[in-house]
Amino acid sequence: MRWSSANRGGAEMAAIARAWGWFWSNPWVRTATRPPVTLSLAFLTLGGFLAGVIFWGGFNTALEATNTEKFCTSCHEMQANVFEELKGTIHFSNRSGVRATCPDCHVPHQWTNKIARKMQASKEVWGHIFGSIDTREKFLALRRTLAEHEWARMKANDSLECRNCHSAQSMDLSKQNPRAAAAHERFLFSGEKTCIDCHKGIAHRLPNMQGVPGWQ
Amino acid sequence: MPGDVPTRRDLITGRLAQAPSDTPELHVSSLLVHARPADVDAISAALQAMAGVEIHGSSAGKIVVTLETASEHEVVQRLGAISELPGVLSATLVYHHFEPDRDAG
Amino acid sequence: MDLSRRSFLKAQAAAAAASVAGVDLPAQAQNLSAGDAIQLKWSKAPCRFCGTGCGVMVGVKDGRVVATHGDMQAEVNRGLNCVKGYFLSKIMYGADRLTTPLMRVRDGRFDKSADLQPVTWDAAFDEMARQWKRVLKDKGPKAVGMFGSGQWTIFEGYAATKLMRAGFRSNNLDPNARHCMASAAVAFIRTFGMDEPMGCYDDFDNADAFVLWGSNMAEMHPILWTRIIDRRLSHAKARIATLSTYEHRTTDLSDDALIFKPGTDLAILNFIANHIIRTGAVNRAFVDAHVNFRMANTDIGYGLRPEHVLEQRASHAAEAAASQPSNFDAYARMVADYTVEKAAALSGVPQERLMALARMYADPGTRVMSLWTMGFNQHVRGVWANHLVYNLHLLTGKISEPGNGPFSLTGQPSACGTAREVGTFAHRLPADMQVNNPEHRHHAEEIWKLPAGLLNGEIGYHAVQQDRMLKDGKLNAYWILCNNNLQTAPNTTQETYPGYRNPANFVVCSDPYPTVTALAADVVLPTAMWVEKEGAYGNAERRTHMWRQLVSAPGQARSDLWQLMEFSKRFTTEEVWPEDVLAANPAYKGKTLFDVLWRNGSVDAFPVSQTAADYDNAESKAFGFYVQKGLFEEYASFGRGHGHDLAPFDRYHEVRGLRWPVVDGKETRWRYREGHDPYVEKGSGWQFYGNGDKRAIVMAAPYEPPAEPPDQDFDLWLVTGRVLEHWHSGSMTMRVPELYRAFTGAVMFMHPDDAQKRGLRRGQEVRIVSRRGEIRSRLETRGRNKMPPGLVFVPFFDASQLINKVTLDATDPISKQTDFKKCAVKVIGVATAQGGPAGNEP
Amino acid sequence: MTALARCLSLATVATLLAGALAAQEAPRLTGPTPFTRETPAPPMQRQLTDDVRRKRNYPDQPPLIPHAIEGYALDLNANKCLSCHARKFTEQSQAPMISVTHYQDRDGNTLGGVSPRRYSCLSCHVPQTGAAPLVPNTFTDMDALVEREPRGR
Repeated sequence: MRWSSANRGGAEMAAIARAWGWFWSNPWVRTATRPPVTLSLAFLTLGGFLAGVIFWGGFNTALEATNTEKFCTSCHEMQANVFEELKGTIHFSNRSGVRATCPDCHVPHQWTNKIARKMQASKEVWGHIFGSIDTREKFLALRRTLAEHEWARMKANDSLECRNCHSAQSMDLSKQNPRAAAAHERFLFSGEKTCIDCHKGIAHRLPNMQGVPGWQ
Repeated sequence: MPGDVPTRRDLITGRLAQAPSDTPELHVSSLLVHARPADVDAISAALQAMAGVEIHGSSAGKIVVTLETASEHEVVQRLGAISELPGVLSATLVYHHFEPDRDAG
Repeated sequence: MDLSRRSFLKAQAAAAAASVAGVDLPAQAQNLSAGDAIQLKWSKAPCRFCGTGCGVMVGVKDGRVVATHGDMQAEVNRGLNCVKGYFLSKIMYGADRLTTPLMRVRDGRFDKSADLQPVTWDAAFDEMARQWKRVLKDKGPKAVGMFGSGQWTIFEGYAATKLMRAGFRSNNLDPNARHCMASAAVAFIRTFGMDEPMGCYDDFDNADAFVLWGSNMAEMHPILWTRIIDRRLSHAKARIATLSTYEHRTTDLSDDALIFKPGTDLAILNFIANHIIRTGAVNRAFVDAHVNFRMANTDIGYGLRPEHVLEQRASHAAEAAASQPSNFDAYARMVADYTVEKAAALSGVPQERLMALARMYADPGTRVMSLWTMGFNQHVRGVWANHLVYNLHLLTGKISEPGNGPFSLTGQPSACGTAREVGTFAHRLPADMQVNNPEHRHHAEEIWKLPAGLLNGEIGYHAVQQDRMLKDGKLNAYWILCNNNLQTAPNTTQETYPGYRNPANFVVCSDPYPTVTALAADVVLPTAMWVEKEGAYGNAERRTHMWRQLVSAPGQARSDLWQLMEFSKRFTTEEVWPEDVLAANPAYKGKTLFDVLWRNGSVDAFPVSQTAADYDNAESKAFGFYVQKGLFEEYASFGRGHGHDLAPFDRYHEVRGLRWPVVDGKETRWRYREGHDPYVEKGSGWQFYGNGDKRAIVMAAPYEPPAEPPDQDFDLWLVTGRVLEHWHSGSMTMRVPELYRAFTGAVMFMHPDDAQKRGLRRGQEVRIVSRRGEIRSRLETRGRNKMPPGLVFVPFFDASQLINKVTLDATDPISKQTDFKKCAVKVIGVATAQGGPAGNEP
Repeated sequence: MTALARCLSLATVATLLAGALAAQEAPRLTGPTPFTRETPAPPMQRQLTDDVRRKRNYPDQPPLIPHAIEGYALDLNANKCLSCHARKFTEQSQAPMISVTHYQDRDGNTLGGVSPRRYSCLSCHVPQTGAAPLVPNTFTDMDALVEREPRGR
């Protein structure tokens, strides 16, 4: 510093010093930097909280905006492939009209997991920008990998997103057909398997299943 | 072991495990056995000695055989055993039917 | 389980194995513990449904069919049947089988406005004969007509063609096969000089690439599809590409599904030809030696009534079939216009996928089999579409050899055997001969032992034209046999039904069941079906396949063959033939048509004693000679020595069919190819001997748009077709409870977005409306067919949802085959029909 | 005309009329009368999913599917049917195993796995709705014919 200021011209140094002096002599600055004497601690806390709400709310609103089917299907890759396939399934239309949207199955409801998933999703945005699945062929070629990610995630969280709607505790076996009831009793209630182990490909078409356990 | 594709050898040696079933079943099947004409008599005798096997007729080295078994597994076993009889050129399954066997239950 | 059931099962098992081996079981071995009680009599027959021609074994007990299964010995299917074939046992046993003739009678006399009442055969035939004679006397042969079938046996088709052309001297005979494969038949003759495919089903076991053009084989030809899937899954190189206007079970199992906009297949085909030429993939040696080039007339209209604005506007509507000689360079210039960019823009298929398809055809190391059905044939440019696919095979020389070739599939069990080979089309005679060729007529008169000059040279009314002429009152005595045309013809409310109920017309319908058509007719004749008669069918690979009569028809039902022959007894030659012909040939005077057509020394050449001892034969017993054998041998004499050789009659009862030409007892698998076809000379390689110079024709034809594209008022394409479980018009399959429950009534398949846009949801009742009519159906957005936006699919098998009230009667102007795949409709919810589409939440 | 024939024919007409009356909503076999009348479309039928095996009409008939198959994959990537009915999965699924004939090729040779020609399960095996048949089918079960006759031994 010293070395650098020594090399500067005298006039320049003087100008900086003048500006500095003016800043600190300004009454507004002096008021602002003086410790509060009239504002209450409550006011300050609340103000800080409000600011936080505005910031946090904005963040979450933005987050939630990305958490809608409309956002998911705003890019061609989702619209033309996976969303198109969803339209022919029971998770899109069914007798009671309760339907699942993309985030219901693919975004965890719990906050930390959601953030983790959103950070993963940045890779999807990257993929969109760089066109890694911008044709049907490229998508089909990658489908097994993409599906495996989702299977692994759901296996790891014990099919959490399925269970948000389909609680094993709330299942009435007398309302299920005998085959389903037997399978649920044997594999689901015993904890031997989780939903995704058997219910793959229920909302989208399957990739090549060669080598996937349970498939021919 | 489940998950593996059964090999031809598994089929021939009858190592295809049958899923346990609660209801007993009757499996009726028929085979066409091609044999060297000279060996037909010896083969027929060997066939008659096998459980559940019945010969219905033969002509020019072709023997029509029915099998009565309790499982699919046994069908395959018998088919394998018959193929391995000396003089047998081939044994082909032509017809297979099964239904619950209430008597056996 | 009781002992008899056990024994019964074993006896059945043993019989199955014995039939495969050709081993006769000794009597004591058959007589198992339960004795004769459990014996079934097993006999072979072809399936009653599609053109695949699967072999089935039919088990009969106490005069009833009690079981059917796939015939292990039949080369076509080797033991497999589709679900329809497995339920053949039940098709004859619908409780509403017709068992007596019905006629509209009031106060003991025929009255067109009365209801149908049971009458005797004599009463029905007497009234029919009275009407036929009245019409023939008043208006001549042009006013009588017959609408036949690709489900007729060969004998029935042959008897019909003789009765109509020689008896009534009218060529107003057309089969329902006109709706089904006329485009393929016409294009085969225009290209190769002879009808029907050069290859056969053995191609399935040899091809590397299967390209399906407008064919949903997984549902429509399921057993052939098993052969393709077998090849696909067991041969590493095998690939399947399917071109269609929507996704279905076949595209599910295809490596590539190219979904194109209706009608633009023509542009894709020309693009592939262009690619082959540009990349130097033309097989010059083959083209130079075996191909001629022609340029088709363009702007040929849409086969509508001549006063229709589209016909008025078309410059070549009157000369649609004409073409001019051309050459390779002119052809190459014409297709040069079809770049990949243009094809992609027209069709909506991405460029890279069009390129992949084109490379498949162009690669000399890939054996390509092209297959098509109704997507190509029911097309206002169906003949062109057929030409354009032949062009690809001819340019590359990929034809007439194992695994290489174009192959047209057929929808009816004897579309080839009866409709085409026998020649029941309005312009044809047996063995590919034409009615407007004097030499051909002369040849037919000789074989039929008829006076020279008797046959009429004027081409008759084709299927759609028959309906128009009935409506216009120009065709007045009309007999419909073995089809349900009021359900399956296009634009029925406007063009078909009015003709049937026109007071000037007398309409007869022969059918086993009370169909839509039967109930609109004036006389209904109860018909024996399938194994209730001895029969023969010809399948899509030129295979002629025979069966015996296995059971008797119920009540007074009689086969179409008996009906046609018995009816001929009611006419004398003086009543129907011109005086000058009889004057020049007095020997024919005073005879009935029965005498001159069937008692002619060849049809009656074989005694009843030659019929099989252990099978009944109702027709032969009725007429006193072996009717089927006599008809077959006379018919076969048309083709023997002319490339249509058939084996002797009795041989067909021993084998599971033979593919013609059968020369020296050997069938032909690949026609036109040296080493496979005995008609091809040594050293020539290929000879397309149907044409005089033995060359095939590459026909240049452009893309032209469909007749009625969607617009603002009618904003959707309508495609009609079939489903796996129901065949023909559903009159048989809908009466089999298991098949009915498998696909319970027609639905309209639509894209979910199209449904949402209209405020509609799955299962909702909708109106499907065109400029011609409307029906009500239910909306389906899921299931086996996945529609692209802008296109709906409705099957036609359901008599309560007659989608042909909606379709357009536009035809290919050359083949006269209807385009059932392309017309414009709108879809409205029934509940909201009055107030317009209901609002919908976003 | 014989008395029997007249009976039959009257029965036919009666069946026709009864059929038309019973099915006023949807004359599914014969179409509307008159032809030009507009007919409502009956509601789509629900699939039977009770898992109860149906008796076969004859031993050669492929069994019907008594459960839902909507959305089941049957394409080059996956075959959902086999993931329960193939031999190796039947212990876990407790589903009926596909028959031995499905392990044979065209020529009858037994293979080490499901034959590719049997891959299109739905060509032969179909699910069912609960719809009542449109007309009775008078097909006679062979057992009924066998039992009618005196036993051999």
